[in-house]
Amino acid sequence: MKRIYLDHAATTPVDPAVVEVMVSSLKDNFGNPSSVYAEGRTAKKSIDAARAQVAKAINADPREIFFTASGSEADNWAIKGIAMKNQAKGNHIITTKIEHHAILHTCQYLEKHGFEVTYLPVDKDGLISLEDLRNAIRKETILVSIMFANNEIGTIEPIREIGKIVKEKGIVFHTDAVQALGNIPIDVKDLNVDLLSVSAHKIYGPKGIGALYIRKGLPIDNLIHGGGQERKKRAGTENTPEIVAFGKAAELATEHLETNINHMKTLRDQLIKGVTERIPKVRLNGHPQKRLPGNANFCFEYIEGESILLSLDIIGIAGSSGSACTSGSLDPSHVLLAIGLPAGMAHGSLRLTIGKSTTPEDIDYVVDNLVGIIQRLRAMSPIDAD
Amino acid sequence: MKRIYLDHAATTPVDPAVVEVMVSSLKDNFGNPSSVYAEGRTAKKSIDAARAQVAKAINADPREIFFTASGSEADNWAIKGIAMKNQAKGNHIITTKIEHHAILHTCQYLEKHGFEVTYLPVDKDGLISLEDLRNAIRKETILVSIMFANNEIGTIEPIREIGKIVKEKGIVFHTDAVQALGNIPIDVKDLNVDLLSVSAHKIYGPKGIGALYIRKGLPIDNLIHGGGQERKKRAGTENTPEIVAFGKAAELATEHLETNINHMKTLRDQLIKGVTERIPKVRLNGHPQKRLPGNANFCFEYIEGESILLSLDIIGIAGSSGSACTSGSLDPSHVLLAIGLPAGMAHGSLRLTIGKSTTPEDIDYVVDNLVGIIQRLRAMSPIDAD
Amino acid sequence: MPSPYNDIVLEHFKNPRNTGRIENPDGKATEGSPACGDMVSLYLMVDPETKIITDIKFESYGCASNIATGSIITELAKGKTIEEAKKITWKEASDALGGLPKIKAHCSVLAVEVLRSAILNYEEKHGLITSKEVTTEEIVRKRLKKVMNPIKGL
Ligand SMILES: Cc1ncc(COP(=O)(O)O)c(C=O)c1O
Ligand SMILES: Cc1ncc(COP(=O)(O)O)c(C=O)c1O
Ligand code: FES
Ligand code: FES
Repeated sequence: MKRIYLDHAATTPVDPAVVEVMVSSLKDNFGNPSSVYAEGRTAKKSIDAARAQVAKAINADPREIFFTASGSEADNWAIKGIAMKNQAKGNHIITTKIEHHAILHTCQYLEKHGFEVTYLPVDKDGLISLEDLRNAIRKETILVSIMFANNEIGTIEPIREIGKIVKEKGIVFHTDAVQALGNIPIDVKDLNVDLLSVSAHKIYGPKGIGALYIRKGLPIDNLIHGGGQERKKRAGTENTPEIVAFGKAAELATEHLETNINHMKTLRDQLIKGVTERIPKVRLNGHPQKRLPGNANFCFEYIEGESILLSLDIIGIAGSSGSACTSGSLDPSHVLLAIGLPAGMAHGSLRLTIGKSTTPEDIDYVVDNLVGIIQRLRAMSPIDAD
Repeated sequence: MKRIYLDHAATTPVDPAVVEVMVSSLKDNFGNPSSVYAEGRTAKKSIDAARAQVAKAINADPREIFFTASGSEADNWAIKGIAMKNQAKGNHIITTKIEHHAILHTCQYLEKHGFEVTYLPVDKDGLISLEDLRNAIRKETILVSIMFANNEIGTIEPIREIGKIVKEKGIVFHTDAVQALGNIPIDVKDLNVDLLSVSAHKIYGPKGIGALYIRKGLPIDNLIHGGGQERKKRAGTENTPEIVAFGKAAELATEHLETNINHMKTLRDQLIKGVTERIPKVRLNGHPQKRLPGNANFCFEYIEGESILLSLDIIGIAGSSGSACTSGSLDPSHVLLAIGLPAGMAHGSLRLTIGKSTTPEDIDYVVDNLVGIIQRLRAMSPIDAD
Repeated sequence: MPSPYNDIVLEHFKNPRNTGRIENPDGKATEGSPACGDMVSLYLMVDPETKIITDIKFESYGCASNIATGSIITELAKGKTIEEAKKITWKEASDALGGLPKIKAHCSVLAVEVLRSAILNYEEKHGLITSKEVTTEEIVRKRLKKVMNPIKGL
């Protein structure tokens, strides 16, 4: 059965060109990059090239890019590294209610260890208010962490404006740009950010490799202590094949950014139009305009997300749901709750995220089938549709 | 030029069979293992299989294996996770002077945050004394971390005996087994260890993937917070291809353990015999018997390690040195200092570590050439050879 | 850094010029770097009339760039008057090698220091220094400090 993959926000297939550089590094470039002999030097060189590619994707200096094993590690490092470094200055952190768990759970952990955290609310479209941000800043505030774009509902936050406010107060500003990379132009020089997290597997690179941008000169504690790798900031023998692969993926993402964005936007709008026109009682979650080019997130009244997902999976369509029923938690999505959906609705979301190889026919197929699936599930629902 | 790689303790080439499973996972198994649809389920399944393979290599239950991005991350997690979890109980940690930097620098970091650390000395062969250990234990001691085998001089510590002492006192025991895996039989059930770190790239697996064994039921804080991966203990989208590759490497290591050990031991002894018989004023570092099967570590009087390394590199031989001259630090090796070498000597070490594809001819070639290199360098040395 | 060392450095490492010892030298000195524990010795022959360095040799207990900078410094100094040779800087030595890795800058400082010390030793022995400055511990420390930290931040 042909499968249609519409969960690019969860992870992306690895680009064949990326697989190629990765495999060749895996086979022929196994030296320890910290070693002085030939094998080590070759590895070191390929890492430097990849660092430059990733730097270019966000307009940073290569010396500001530090490879990590994931977006989650980059997030943990940014939050804990700044918190621990600035403990003497203050103990207050500002973030939002709609961050990825890598940020939220890290903040909650710090709350157990003497830090105070303000979780900014968002409006019904998922945007934070700059006014709220200004009011939340205290003299003990040492860090503001606000995501670039939300992974569930796709809303894009006003990062430049946030950066300006935070910078004026002399506070460190981190943004989780894991969903933004490859989907929105990113220019760290323009954005007033001090720290920015990215992850390769969202841009057709492999899983298990990410990076933290650290503005030159910013003091931050290490998260992983040990050897002198990554200019003494992140220990562990360098993951050469994945670093090289991330570099290639970043290069491709930069090169094709505009084409990809236009492609995704067209299909996303086709999908949103099809679903909202042909299915009644559906709600589009997230900001109508300020949203990721590939993200569509719907709530279908009276039915539950997991049932939709499974129905789609059976006919070959991979999507995802705010309801984390099967992934170990029964809580409704914290993001959907934050935009004001009642808990009932927050269980019923469907997220479809488009990628560079999605076709208009894929979208037609999905819409056609979704109409029937929703009808069938609603017919079974005890909740009255009137 | 043919190259002879004798730095297997730094990293190993990836086994072709491992490359194969990794590439196929990379190409055909990109789903997010936490997703409910088919792609996700396939990925999840392959991860479970790999977890069982790694578990088997150390006789653990698969549910006791938690994948990390490196041996360094596993070390950091063990130390910080136990320290933070048990802060209320006590603030004292015992380790040794010869640990890998992933342990030492983590402990030093904790010292800045209210913990006290005892660094046990070692004797001239690199062994700790059980008596010292017993004397170091206090009522505030919450963790003992002692490496299984040393990465520089190859000395193997009496882990079972240490475990027994530590267990009697009800203290948590961690061992860094990164150098031990694939080189010494490991049975966590027999060893009385609570936590054990391993890394794939030392056993012909890829870089950037490791694991922490956590004894069932042992309370430990997370190091990387976020999503619910690894049974909520270690966040970050699972690195499926590398996990699968680690599984395969662990399987091969388990299967061929005895053959590999015998092969390495034979060549190591050939190397040690050749060098010590044909080159005057040479010292073998590390324990003469209780040492890793592939490890040979020498000090040549009157000459410096980097010059030997570079001379070897020029004729196609890759080795390593306790002198970290070019790797960003000028300090003499902390391990060589700990076994009592004067700082001058501690600069002059040469570590050659044998792997499964090393041949007797390789060893002959190395010994023959080393004789000349040492002669030439000694002729240039201002230090009088009398 | 593609390789820690460029081809010029490697060439001087493989085929160091002027290695060895001069018996009964006009001037000689040994310097060590506390940064890394390496050592280098240098021997001079000087023409009493012209003050030109006519022969120069060095010995090294050190890293590859210690050997290479020892080699280049002897090449740079040979044929120069002692006054000219005193003016050779670590930067010139490093540049003559096409540059050294940052962490290796002190190796060229060490080479320059040993040359200057050997010249000083010659001048002392030949009564060219009237008021000999007593080498106090402070002076040694000051000299060593430079060796450790030529361009800041080793
Ligand atoms: C004893 C020991 N511990 C820890 C490590 C770190 O492992 P990794 O390189 O996977 O971070 C190494 C090797 O580098 C090691 O030899
Ligand atoms: C917004 C956001 N932050 C962080 C992450 C974590 O990235 P990784 O899976 O590389 O740990 C993700 C994706 O999983 C994400 O969407
Ligand atoms: S009835 Fe199954 S998750 Fe609620
Ligand atoms: S590292 Fe010491 S002289 Fe080069």
